[in-house]
Amino acid sequence: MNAEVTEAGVADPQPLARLYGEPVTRLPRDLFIPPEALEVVLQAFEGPLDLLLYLIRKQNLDVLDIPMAELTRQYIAYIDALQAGRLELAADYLLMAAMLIDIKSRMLLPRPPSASDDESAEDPRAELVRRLLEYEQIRAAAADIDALPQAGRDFEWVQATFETSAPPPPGVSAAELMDAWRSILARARANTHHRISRESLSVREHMSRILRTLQEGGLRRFTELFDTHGGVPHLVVTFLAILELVREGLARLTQTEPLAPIYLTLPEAA
Amino acid sequence: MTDAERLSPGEALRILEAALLTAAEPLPMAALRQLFDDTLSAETLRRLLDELRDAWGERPVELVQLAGGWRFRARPEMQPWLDRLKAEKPARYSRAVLETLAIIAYRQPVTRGEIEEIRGVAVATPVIRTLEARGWIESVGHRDAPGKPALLATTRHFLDDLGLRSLAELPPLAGLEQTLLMDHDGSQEHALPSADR
Amino acid sequence: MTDAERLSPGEALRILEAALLTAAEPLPMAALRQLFDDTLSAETLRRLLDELRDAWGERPVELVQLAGGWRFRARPEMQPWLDRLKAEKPARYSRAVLETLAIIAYRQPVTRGEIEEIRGVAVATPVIRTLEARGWIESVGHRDAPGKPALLATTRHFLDDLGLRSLAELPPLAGLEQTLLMDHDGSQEHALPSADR
Repeated sequence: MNAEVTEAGVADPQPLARLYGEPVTRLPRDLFIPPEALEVVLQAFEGPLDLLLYLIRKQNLDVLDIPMAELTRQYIAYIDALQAGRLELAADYLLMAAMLIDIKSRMLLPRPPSASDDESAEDPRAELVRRLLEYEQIRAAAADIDALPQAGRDFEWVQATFETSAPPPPGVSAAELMDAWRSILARARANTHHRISRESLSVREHMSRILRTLQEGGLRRFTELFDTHGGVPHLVVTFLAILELVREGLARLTQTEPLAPIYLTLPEAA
Repeated sequence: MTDAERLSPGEALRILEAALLTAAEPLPMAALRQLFDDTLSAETLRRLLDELRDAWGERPVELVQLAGGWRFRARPEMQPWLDRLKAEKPARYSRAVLETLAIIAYRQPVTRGEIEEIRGVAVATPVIRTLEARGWIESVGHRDAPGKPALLATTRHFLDDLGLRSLAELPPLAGLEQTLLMDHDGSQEHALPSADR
Repeated sequence: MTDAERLSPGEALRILEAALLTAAEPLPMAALRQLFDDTLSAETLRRLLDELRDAWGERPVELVQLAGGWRFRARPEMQPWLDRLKAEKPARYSRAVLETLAIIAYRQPVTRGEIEEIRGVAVATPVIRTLEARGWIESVGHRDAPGKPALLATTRHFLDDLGLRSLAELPPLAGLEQTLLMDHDGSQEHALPSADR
């Protein structure tokens, strides 16, 4: 853990780091990266914060008292190596380098006496420290989430099957039919070729009824088609239906000789 | 590999049960053998499956052998209850189906060609089939024209399903007719069928 | 309707079991009540659920309560066996995906920009897509800022898939001071190729 610590002298205006009270000055050996490993290095880190945390943790540096000169030097060494390897380096890494240099240079500047007395005077490193800690917290949270049992990976849902009943067929109301008519008519303006004649609905109904009768028997005596119990309106409607059937060529009236029974037949049967 | 060989029958049964309950598809024999690294013979597996089926005996879910393999399935008598969870709203017919039905209802008997003429668009065969399958329309004859097109009309069943005693009880269209006549500057061509009073 | 009122407790338990064993999603209380036409009180249902959970006690499958409701799942210790039925093991998510998920889970609702701010790197679109495709995150609105960036949050499905009842059950975030005291070696998730002497 603290194998890299030596008692060598201090080269920078401030010690590189203090670990357990001991100054840390020697450079970590693992700074050297074989060129072929650069790509792996780049993939190993999730970004500049991740790389910085690695450098800090690797040497047991105190995040709250980061030796800026040393950290910056190491970070830039990595960046240089990566760039020398002609690797596509995300701008985030360069931005971080600039930020480190900025912090380091601000720390080198003598602070105005008034500020140094003020406890609340902001350490130039404060923002970096805040971001490092926040990122490290999230990094740990990500590992925690990954450790939770996960559906499909660590457990399976029970999914017994069941026969689904055929869904009930759609219902239709009379009002919907009228609405359908309405929309047809709305479109009719654009389509003036069709004819919608004016028979009453019950005439159409009787036309269907009479056709059904003819389907069964082929021909029917004209008088049989009338239901005398239905009253006069019914007789009139039936008569109109027969006339309409004949007019539309859906049925044919035949009479073999004058005064002989009149028959209604399907056209093809005639 | 050797894990499977060290299993007690009870453990094998537990594994089988968990696998069958969590499977998204029926599990064929090959998959069940794979579950135990092919250390169990088909007969052994078969015996375990029978045992499992018996163990579930009168439970509301049963182990069944389907064409694709074995699977747990809710007993048929559970179905009416399970259906209640399908909160899906009742299906609705498409506009094409509704309009075709309206034309057949109000203009019967009509041929498919006439329906197309009125709607201004072709009537797809499935639309007619849907209404026939429902028992709402039927062919009542053929027009004496080239191709002898079928004349379509609504059925008694249609009236029953809509709670009508006769077509005359369909909503009157008189008001609509007037609107339409105004829209068309009094043109007679698009007059509507009017319901009886 | 009155069917449900006539049920004996045993029958109700059977229906509940069938519904939960066949459900494709966790069943919330509302769905369970619907199963019985709202004739059972929440307390009664709760008692039945507890009874059912106990009845399954040591079975290989357990009844669990999740954010989305109740559902049966295989016990995690069955997973090594169940994995044998899979053509391939589910891939583990990359650190980029997991860190993005963690930020959304603990800091929601957040914009992509805010995620990038915390991670210190750009968040690639496929990372967001992966989480959306899994149904774990969704846009819940837009921040009133230039570009109207989407605000991302985790879904109920995310909690269900992790076996959680609410966000409060997520592992607590390590306090910042705790992070400082963390064993430094333990915190190093990734070894460098040239690491160590």
